[in-house]
Amino acid sequence: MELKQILEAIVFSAQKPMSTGELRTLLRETPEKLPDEPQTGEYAKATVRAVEKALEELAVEHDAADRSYRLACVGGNWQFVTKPDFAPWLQVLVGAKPRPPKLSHPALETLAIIAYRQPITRSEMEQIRGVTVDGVVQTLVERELIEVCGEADAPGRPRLYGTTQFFLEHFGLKELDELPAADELRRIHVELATAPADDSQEELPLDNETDEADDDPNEADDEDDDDK
Amino acid sequence: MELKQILEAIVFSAQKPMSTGELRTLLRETPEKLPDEPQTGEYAKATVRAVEKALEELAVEHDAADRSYRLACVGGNWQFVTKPDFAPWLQVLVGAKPRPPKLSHPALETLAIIAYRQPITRSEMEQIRGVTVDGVVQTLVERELIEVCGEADAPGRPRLYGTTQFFLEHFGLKELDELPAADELRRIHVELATAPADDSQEELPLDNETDEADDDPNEADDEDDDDK
Amino acid sequence: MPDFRIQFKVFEGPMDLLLFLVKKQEVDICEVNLTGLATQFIEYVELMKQLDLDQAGEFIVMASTMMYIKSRELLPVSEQVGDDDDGDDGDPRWDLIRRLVEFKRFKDASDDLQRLEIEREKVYTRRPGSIPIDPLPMGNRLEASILDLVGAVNELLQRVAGREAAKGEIVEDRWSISEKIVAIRERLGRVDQLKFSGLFDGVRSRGEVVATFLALLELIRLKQLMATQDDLFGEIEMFIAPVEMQQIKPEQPEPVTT
Repeated sequence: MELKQILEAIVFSAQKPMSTGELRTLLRETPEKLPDEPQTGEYAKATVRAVEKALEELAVEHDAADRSYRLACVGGNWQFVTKPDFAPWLQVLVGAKPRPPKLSHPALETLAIIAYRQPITRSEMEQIRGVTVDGVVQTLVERELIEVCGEADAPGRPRLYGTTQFFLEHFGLKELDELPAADELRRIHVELATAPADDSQEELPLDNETDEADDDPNEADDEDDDDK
Repeated sequence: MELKQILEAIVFSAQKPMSTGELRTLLRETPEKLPDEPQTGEYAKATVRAVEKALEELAVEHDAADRSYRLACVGGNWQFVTKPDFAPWLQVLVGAKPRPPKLSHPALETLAIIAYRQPITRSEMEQIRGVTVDGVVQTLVERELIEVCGEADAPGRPRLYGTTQFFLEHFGLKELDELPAADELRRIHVELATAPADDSQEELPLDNETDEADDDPNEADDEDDDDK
Repeated sequence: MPDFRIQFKVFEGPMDLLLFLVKKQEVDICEVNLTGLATQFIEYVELMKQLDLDQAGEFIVMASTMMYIKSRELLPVSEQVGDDDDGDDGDPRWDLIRRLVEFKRFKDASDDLQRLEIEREKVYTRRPGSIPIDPLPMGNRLEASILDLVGAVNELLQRVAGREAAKGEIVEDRWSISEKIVAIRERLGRVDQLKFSGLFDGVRSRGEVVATFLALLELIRLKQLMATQDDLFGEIEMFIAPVEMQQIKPEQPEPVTT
């Protein structure tokens, strides 16, 4: 028996996605609670890192097996999920997912700004979008996609907003670093903040890319399809 | 996309075990309910036989993959189950025993008699067990392991008992014929009744050895461990 | 004219409108003709005013910036690249370009998010209704129940089958239940009682195991043999039942020397 297999069996059977912390606790508690199962003692001391590594290996194995499902980490929680191709049958099986209405364009835009630039104040969002964001921010808070995560060190101590755990779940992201082009977009913040006069040179080569990225969202979709 | 993969995704996502009939119905209904998904039409006409064959192939594939779980058919219903080795962790995960309390010894015995000799009356059970079975039979009925399945053609028209669908599930059997040595054991009644003295031709030099009978019950256990 | 009205409704703010105008020029943002852009923007905003549309405030603020840019009669942006000695930071042109670039990036990012949202909707998380542990083999349940006996028999059968397979020989299946009934009775005639596990020790073939077990079951059924246990989980022991309890005497086959 391997740690990997045990973790697989647990995630496979769990009725909710499991974090590495929860998995580790379960490994530690099992021999305590079931002293009659001495073989479980061996895995009691597995570190979070070892658990994480095992899960990552498992995910790779499952991807390679190319089945109708895969092991995914969403918002730090591990779960088995089916691949999108099979959605029609599952929709008929379990019914359409009970989801609130899709997010509007302004909401998505504001959410993108918050996601990449968090923590961020309302006025900073408005500066980027060029319009007031009051209503949109309220909607996003109500939908639990963002939350107040502090106060800015500025006059009036405006609230700082950041994304929630549910944000990651809603978009199926493992962590914020998995946001598309996260490295570029999240870094810009630092550059602008620390060296505002610096980026006139740097902007140019990047701009070419950005500009060519026409607004066809299908292009990315197609690439995704190839992965399947 | 293959039928096999679709079935896998369904059984994988379903919250309850799925029969081939249910799966076939789902395949048929999906294009009706979701006319926007024309690709689902292709599988609408899959026969029960095709579904069954695909599931059997899947089960073989999963066995070969040798993961911590496998695809099993229990009581005619297909589901993914984790292998028994991982039961301790899963037991702690749900925070309770995964099953109702074990059946008592008399209950198990009576159940065995019913399983192999059904349909059977209460007095026939008592004849074999040598004690009254009233309480036990009631328990078994309450646990939905057995049920009344008719009346015997005898004075007082006593009730006949047989095992239920849940019995198969509880013991992980696909059908009654899967009971250990079921073919021989269930036939015995007939054989003995029709030709009891038929086979006296030859006797056994082996009995000598049998007599030396060491009583080590651990032998079987050891072999069990090797299987794991 | 009516198309403008439609356009205004689509623009979610001045940045949105600006980006639209840049796209119309079909050049890189940094190469955009800012003066032309400013002119077009102001025209749109004027039109908005005429049409008396709401939410024009933000557009008007931007329009003043555009007018300032226009009034400076800027050189084409491309010629300004690298010429950052006079402090790009305060230059409204650069400020505007930077904002446009940033805005476009977030617009693209929001498209990505939308794509993720749609994709995520098609993904179903496995949520088993109950914890599906593989049912344990019956032999692992209570010891010394008939089901356990059956489980034990099954294991024996498998072991014997494995032994046969390993040897590559097939033992001819000659054992009959009646013979085994006799054999068990004989053995119980010599010893007072017999342990269940002892019954199978010398058994060599699957057929023989089955015959022995069935003989045992039948003897119990006919009450010629009694099975007892000292305790719930104890080993089953068998002995010959007192004669008065025996119901049927099966026809005795010819005894065989052993």
